[in-house]
Amino acid sequence: MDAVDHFMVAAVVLLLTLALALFRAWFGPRAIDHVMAAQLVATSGVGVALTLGAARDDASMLDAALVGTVLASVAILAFVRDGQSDADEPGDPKP
Amino acid sequence: MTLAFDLILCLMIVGTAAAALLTHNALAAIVFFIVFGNLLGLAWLAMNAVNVAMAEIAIGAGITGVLLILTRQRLMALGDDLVSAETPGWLRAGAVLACTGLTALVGSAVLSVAPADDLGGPIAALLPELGIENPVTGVLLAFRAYDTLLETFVLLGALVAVWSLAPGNAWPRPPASLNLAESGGGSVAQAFGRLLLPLALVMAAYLVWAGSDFPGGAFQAGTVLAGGLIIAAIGGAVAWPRADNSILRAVLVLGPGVFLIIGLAGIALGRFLFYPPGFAKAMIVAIEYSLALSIGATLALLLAGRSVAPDHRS
Amino acid sequence: MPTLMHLYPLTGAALVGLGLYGIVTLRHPLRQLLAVNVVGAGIFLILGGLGRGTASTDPFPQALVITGIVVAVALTAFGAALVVRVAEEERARDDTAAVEATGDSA
Amino acid sequence: MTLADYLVPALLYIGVFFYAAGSLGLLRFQDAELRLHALTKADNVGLGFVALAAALHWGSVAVAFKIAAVWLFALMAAGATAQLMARRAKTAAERGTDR
Repeated sequence: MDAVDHFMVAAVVLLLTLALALFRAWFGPRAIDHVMAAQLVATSGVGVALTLGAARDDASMLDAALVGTVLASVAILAFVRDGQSDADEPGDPKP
Repeated sequence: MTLAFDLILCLMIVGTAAAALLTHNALAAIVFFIVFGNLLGLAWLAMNAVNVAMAEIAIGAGITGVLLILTRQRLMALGDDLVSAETPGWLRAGAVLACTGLTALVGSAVLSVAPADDLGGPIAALLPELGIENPVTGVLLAFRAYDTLLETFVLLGALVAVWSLAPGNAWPRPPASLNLAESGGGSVAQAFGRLLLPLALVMAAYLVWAGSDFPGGAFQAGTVLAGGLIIAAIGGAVAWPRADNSILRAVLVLGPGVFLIIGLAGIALGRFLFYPPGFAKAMIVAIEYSLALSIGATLALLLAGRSVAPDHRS
Repeated sequence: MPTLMHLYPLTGAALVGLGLYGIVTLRHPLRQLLAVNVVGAGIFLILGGLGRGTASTDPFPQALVITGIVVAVALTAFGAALVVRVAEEERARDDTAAVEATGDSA
Repeated sequence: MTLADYLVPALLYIGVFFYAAGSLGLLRFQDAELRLHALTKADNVGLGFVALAAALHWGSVAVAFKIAAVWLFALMAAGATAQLMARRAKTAAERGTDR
């Protein structure tokens, strides 16, 4: 296996770890849990973009990773901004 | 390994789309939609379409996701619990049948076409005339500039349409503030906003410049700018202007205006949107910088929403 | 003759079907807006995926897809603003009805 | 085989390991604060190792700077958003609308 293959293996494993986080995105249980899953997907997505870029020798994929990081943080800030008036999902279980 | 990657990615794309549509929890639906957008971005990367990947990650996942999150907050403040009422079983069964049939139909239509990169060669052959190397920018700003010009007007039109929803006693006051500090706390958000806005400006300027020869361009750059503006607004570093602010309006029409004027000037030299030989790159870059600025402001204001009355509960 | 090159456009076809199912079965307008975006993403994937060569993707559909993504976000933003406006009107109507019924604000 | 030929895959898989740890943490830890800690720390360490592997593989100084920018920016964003998410979780819990 040369380095390119290693990067593709890493990309596949990163995709699979990303899939694990989707359970948290589905089940919650708290509002913040859904959002944390989105953050994890964004960080893993940056990792996949880096590995794909390295495998394809395409440095412009790094720009896509950078853009993804910026926009992911915008989504998190938009979620947390309404700290006082925003109730969590009414349907959320309260253990 | 590339095949395994593509297969897993496609399965996950369909799975997250299904989850976004099937979950009963609105926030989970929005999160799955954002994840779906990010995975689509990775799919475009896998297809070596980095221009589209950037646009999808920035606009499809990023801006649309932020829009949905903010809309959810606005609806919940109005007492909407965002529960999607159950549809009757017969309707769901019928929809499953109809949509499976439609998928099969579209799928067979897809299979009847052999994927091919037919226009890649002819477009690459024309690029030296423009002096740029990114073929997608070439198509957007030169070969199909008409489409792009109209698209910028669509974006501006959407903002006008959103603004026109303001009640009479609200217009032309600014949109509701996004400032986190107004709902308690916020020094971290403030510091982050102050740090990010200049970084976003640099990144946007870089993306436009790189967009001539590498993936990037005005739309991706404008989106990063809008993201920086939203973070700065949440951190309290930027306050929304009134809708009748003349500087704001100048910024909003700058991009489409410069594009239109250069296009009309082309008529004098031959035809609409004709770039004089040797000046094509300079004009494309001028259009793209002004477009990026206008797109950034327009997207940020689309997310901010319309004017609100003074007694508005945010 | 199906090939592996058809993988992404076929995924797009599945998304079109899924999204339409969502439009039909989801009742909340915000969720319907989300479903419309899924259909759009599916169409983009078909458009771009069928322009895929061995090493690169046709720049022409790429440019069309970027245009489409921007138009989609513009329409989604307008749709979301409409949904909020309708909710405001309903809230105002409910408040007035409650005041009339009980003489008390709800 | 040079040293880099061993170093690149090694760094890469260490990074992937940290990513996997982060995902497992998000999945298995019992409350939101613990999950937040797994997510924001482990994943960014993972990204750092993957970034290092990619930079070594490319072997170009310009690209290495770009990769460093990606990682530094991710760290900065993670630091700020983790703080804000934790605070949001805390106020939501105190208000009793959540959990």
